[in-house]
Amino acid sequence: MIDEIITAGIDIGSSSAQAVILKNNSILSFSNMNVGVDKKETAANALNKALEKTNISRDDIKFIVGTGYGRYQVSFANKNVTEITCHARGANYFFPGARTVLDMGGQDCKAMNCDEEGRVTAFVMNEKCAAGTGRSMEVIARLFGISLEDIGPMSLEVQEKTPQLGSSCVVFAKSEALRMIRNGIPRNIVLAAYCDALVHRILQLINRIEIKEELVISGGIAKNTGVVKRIEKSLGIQAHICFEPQIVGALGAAIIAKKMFQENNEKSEK
Amino acid sequence: MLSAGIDVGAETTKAVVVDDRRVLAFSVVPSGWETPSSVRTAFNQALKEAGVEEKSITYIGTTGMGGKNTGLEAQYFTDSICNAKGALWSFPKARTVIDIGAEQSQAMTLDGEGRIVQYTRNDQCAAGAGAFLTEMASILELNIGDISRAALLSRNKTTINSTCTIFAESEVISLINEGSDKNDVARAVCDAVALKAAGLLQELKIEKEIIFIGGVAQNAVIADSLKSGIGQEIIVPQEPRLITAIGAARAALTK
Amino acid sequence: MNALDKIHDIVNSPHQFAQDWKLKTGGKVIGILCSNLPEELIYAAGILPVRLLGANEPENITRSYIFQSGFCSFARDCFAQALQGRYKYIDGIIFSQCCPHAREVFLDWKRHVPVNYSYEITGPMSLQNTYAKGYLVRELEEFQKSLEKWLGTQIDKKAIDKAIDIHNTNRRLMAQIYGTLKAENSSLSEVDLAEIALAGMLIDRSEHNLLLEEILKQISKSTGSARTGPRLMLLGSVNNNMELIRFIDSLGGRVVVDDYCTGYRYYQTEVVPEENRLAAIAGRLINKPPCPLHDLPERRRVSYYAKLVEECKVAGVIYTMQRQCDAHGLDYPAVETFFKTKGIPILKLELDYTVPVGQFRTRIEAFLEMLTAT
Amino acid sequence: MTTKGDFETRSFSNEVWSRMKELRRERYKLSFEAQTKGGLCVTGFAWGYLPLLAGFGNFGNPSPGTDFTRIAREGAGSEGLVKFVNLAESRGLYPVCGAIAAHLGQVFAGTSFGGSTGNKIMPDFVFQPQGCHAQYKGGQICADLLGLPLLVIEAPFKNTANSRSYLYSQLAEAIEWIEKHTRHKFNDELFIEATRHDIHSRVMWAKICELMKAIPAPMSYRQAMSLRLPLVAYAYSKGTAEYMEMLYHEMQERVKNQISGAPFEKKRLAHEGLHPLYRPDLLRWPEEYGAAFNQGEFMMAFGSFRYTSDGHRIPGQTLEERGIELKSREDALKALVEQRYPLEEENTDYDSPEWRTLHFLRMVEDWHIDGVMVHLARRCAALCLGILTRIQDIRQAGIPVATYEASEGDPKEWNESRVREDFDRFFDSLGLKKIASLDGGDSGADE
Repeated sequence: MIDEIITAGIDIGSSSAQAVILKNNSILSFSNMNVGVDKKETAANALNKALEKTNISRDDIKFIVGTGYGRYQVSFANKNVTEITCHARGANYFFPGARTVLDMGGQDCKAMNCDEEGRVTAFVMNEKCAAGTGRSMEVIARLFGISLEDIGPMSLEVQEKTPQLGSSCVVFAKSEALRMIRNGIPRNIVLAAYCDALVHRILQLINRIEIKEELVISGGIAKNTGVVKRIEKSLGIQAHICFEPQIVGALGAAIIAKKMFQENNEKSEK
Repeated sequence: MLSAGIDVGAETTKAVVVDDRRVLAFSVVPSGWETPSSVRTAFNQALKEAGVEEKSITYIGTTGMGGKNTGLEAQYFTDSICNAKGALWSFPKARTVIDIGAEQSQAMTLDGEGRIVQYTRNDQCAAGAGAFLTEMASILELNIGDISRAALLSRNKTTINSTCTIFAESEVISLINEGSDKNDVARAVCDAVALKAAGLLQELKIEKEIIFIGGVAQNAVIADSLKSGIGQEIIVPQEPRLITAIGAARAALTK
Repeated sequence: MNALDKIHDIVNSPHQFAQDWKLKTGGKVIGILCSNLPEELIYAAGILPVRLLGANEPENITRSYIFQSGFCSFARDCFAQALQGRYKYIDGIIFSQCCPHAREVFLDWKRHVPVNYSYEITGPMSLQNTYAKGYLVRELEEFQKSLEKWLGTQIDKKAIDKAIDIHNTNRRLMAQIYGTLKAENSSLSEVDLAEIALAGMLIDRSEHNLLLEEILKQISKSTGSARTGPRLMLLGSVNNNMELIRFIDSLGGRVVVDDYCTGYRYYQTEVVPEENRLAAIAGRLINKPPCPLHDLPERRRVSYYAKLVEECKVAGVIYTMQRQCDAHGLDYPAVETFFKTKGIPILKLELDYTVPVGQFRTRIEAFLEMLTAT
Repeated sequence: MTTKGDFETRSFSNEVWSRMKELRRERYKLSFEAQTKGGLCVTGFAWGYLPLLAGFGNFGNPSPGTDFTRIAREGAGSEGLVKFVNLAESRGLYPVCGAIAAHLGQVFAGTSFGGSTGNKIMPDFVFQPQGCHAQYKGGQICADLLGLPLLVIEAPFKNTANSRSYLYSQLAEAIEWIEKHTRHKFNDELFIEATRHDIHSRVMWAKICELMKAIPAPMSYRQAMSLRLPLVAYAYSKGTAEYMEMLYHEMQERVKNQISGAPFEKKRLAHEGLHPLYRPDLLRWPEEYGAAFNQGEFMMAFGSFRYTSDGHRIPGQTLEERGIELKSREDALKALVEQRYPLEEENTDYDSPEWRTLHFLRMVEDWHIDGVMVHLARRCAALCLGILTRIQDIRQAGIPVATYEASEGDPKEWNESRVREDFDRFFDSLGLKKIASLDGGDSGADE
């Protein structure tokens, strides 16, 4: 058994990428950046950015796990693990009591149950035509020229019942928003409508697994208070959100990297 | 006598000024979220182009998804009617019209008077619509205009299996990662749209001449692939985006 | 050329065998649209029955104007083959009571791709019905008459007995083949297995038997390297997509058994000979494991699954559902509950014409990670 | 409607409306009280062969979810209905038939069978005659959820002697099954009565539909949907049989006096497929353009029709008209079976695309239809079968046809602006101009 193990996890999502460097059980450093054209390059950059903040070198890292939708682009990773497994593990690191984890990426939304060690016991992902729902937020934000973070507060100003969106494809999100605006519906209500629609789909999804406390929300969506508050309200559960919800996946990957490294050693020692 | 037609689409707003014989001027502006203002901009631009006063316009026809509240003193017509009238006015022998816009794809056959004989349109799925093309272009880091140019350079045939925009996306990405040539993928994207359009046409008993209009018709590769798809000649107007607006102008006039 | 390669070729050019067979024998080929058919009877008439399948090509090739968007992707794909003239060689088409989408294919086929013989056996819906067998027997009598009229010959008892024997042997051999996958070190891969099963629906059963015997001989000699990875059961809608199994395999899963009507279920249950041959054949159709549409009022599928799980030490289940397959869609809650109570995780995938790799990868990988407690 | 119409419209008489509402109330009360009065309570999707149950005396027949009519009242996008559909989907029922999902969602939620009103009832068993395959499996899921025995009756497509005897023996067996499972006694007299009424009500509805050939048509499609209600699950009652007579005579009166269901008939349209049940007002949209829906397969549903050899649809005959007197249980069973498999149509494959098309074209002819609007119900496997092929044929026959997309039961599939666009385009292409807008959506139902 080696006393000091340094591992790293790299999470390449559809829009953002993160790296976490883990020393034994403490986060040495992390990085969070936008995904560039070349995902392989992005992966390297993410790791380097994280390394810069430390006094260790690339070679000190014993094992690297790549995760996320672009995990196969982390060419230098020793192994790839899905974001589902990683988010559960990462959530468990911050909140050992976590039994339900919700993660929403640009393409897919996932909900999972996990045990006291952060192992996934059940999970669900969105149905075909609900894909990309997360991205509708970005679409709308771009349309209105506001940042994702602004959506929450603006949408929460709205008290009245919001108009219901058709269940049509996210590709129509923009024009549906335009339709509403053209019918004289104020922006914050449109935003609220989109938050409602998104939460609606999240709830449908999360209802297909057991909703066991504690609930952790990770990924970019956790930064959208408009969505988080609504989920908490309709579930009647307080959600945990760590200081940087976007690194949860990368962190989980780093933790799994450590486990895998140890297992490999045990094997080789035999 | 002068008339104007304004087509407020999902992506762009088009305005034309026509007299009894020809299109005097046109303009295309992005559809903002205040329809009246984007309509106003488009209209003014067209007027300026034509060098005519607004008051000399006798009739204004509007159409398209935002055509009902343009803030103008105008008559509204459904896009199908406008497509028919616009196509027939521009091409007197037109008997079939296929229109692929940002979101709507529709096909129709006409009689000599421009009355719609058969009509059909796409179902509630983005596949095959302009929006699909736009999404794919952005993944390929091409602007929508360049996608056909890229497709023309394609050497090897490849296909996109999923027509669901979102999943086609991940498919395109994996194709690229597996080292497929960008141009080939661009070609595959165009073919996918064309095949969808061909399917639409097959629903009707189509007759010559077949006019291909709407934003997507600007893509030469799609037009070409559609041609071979249905095994018939198709005509693409110089400015396929304008036909609907022209139809609106004509509809207003002939009322 | 060894048997497995032959199987491989058959599956990869599914129309070849039947076409050659026609040239060689001058016999008639009939396309069948469901697994619940009296194949013994068809075979006894000297006809080669082939299962009509899709090619898992992009959906665009199916002309949209015949089936609307919400239509079963398999049925659509299957019909697309006909529209493209790939089934020119079939002389007739036979359908028996199953899902309405398959039935629509049958009806539209006759219309858009004329064949010179077609017949619909409206078998019973609820196979548990007291009168189901009697009703089916009478339907089969009608069917036999119609076949004989078309062929202008009688189908004699001896021929039927021979057909029954060939098919029963075939089922017995298939059971053995599937049995080998219970072993950790079977030299057969799940892809081999799936192809072997599929091939049987495309070629003469007696020839299939020869191939099976040869394969069994081979694997009894050689044992493959012990394989790890979770043992999976595939079930759900009709599915002849080898790509899916290959994909699961490439991600480290092991499909040890399936319940597809294009797979193991097709080979379930032997015909128990009776004096009335048609009653014997009907008996099998009534008693074989049902598809969801036939599985009522009682739910008998689940007890059949319990048996498979037991025999094959299944660790996880992947439920593949063709888009818009109400039959399997409506049965899912019951099946899900059953496996959950047994503590066996189940993953539901919405199949389309092709395996949407991008869409499935994360789901399947995560499922495997869960089963291996990564 | 504000503008004056081409035709005089008048509401149906109070007698008719109040009788209809009475029957509806009566049936509704039965659903909740039959059990307490020692009767059976039975549920399930589809409403065939109910006279059989009537043979056990007054029985309750609540639908697994709320009735379709309730779904109608819930309205599109209404919190309630969407919640139910979502609940069903969250239990893994996706993507399946929207209406079934909407119904089962309520069973999941425990709001059906009076669960919402507090006085919850538990049916004795699920009676599931073969409707579409979704209803068939839906009945089974319902039985699972409620832990009730399930009784299925199937009726194969083919009209053959074999099908007849198959159905006959199932129905006969069903009587014993019910007696065994519920310990209720079967009464032949009651059964015979109910059978007579059932057949009578359905024949009368067929005759009423036939009166719709008149120009102007004496009833609007929307009115028909309301006035037909008692037929859906209560056709076997004496009350309904008499009510149908009453309605028929009033229809005759209206035809004589040129009273129209809609103010204009510039175009007489057919509506194909089951309309979105949560938006019945859609059936009146044509009126804004001076047109009216007149016919459709769903309008004819529940009626007892026969087909002539050249494809025309004509009303069947009542037992009296056929000079048949039901003397025994066997006679009644036979009569029920022959309702499903008319002897004169034995061995004709009326389910084939060719016949389906011919029947449709004949309807267009006989009812003077100028255009057809088709509902392509998303996720509905049954109603849409063959519809596109049929649309082809209708086009080939030179009849204007258009489609709109929604779902009969799932409001989430409803996109008002899109559907409106589809209707407007269609009216436009028919050369119709908007002349009025409906005052208060669905008032035409006169309910």
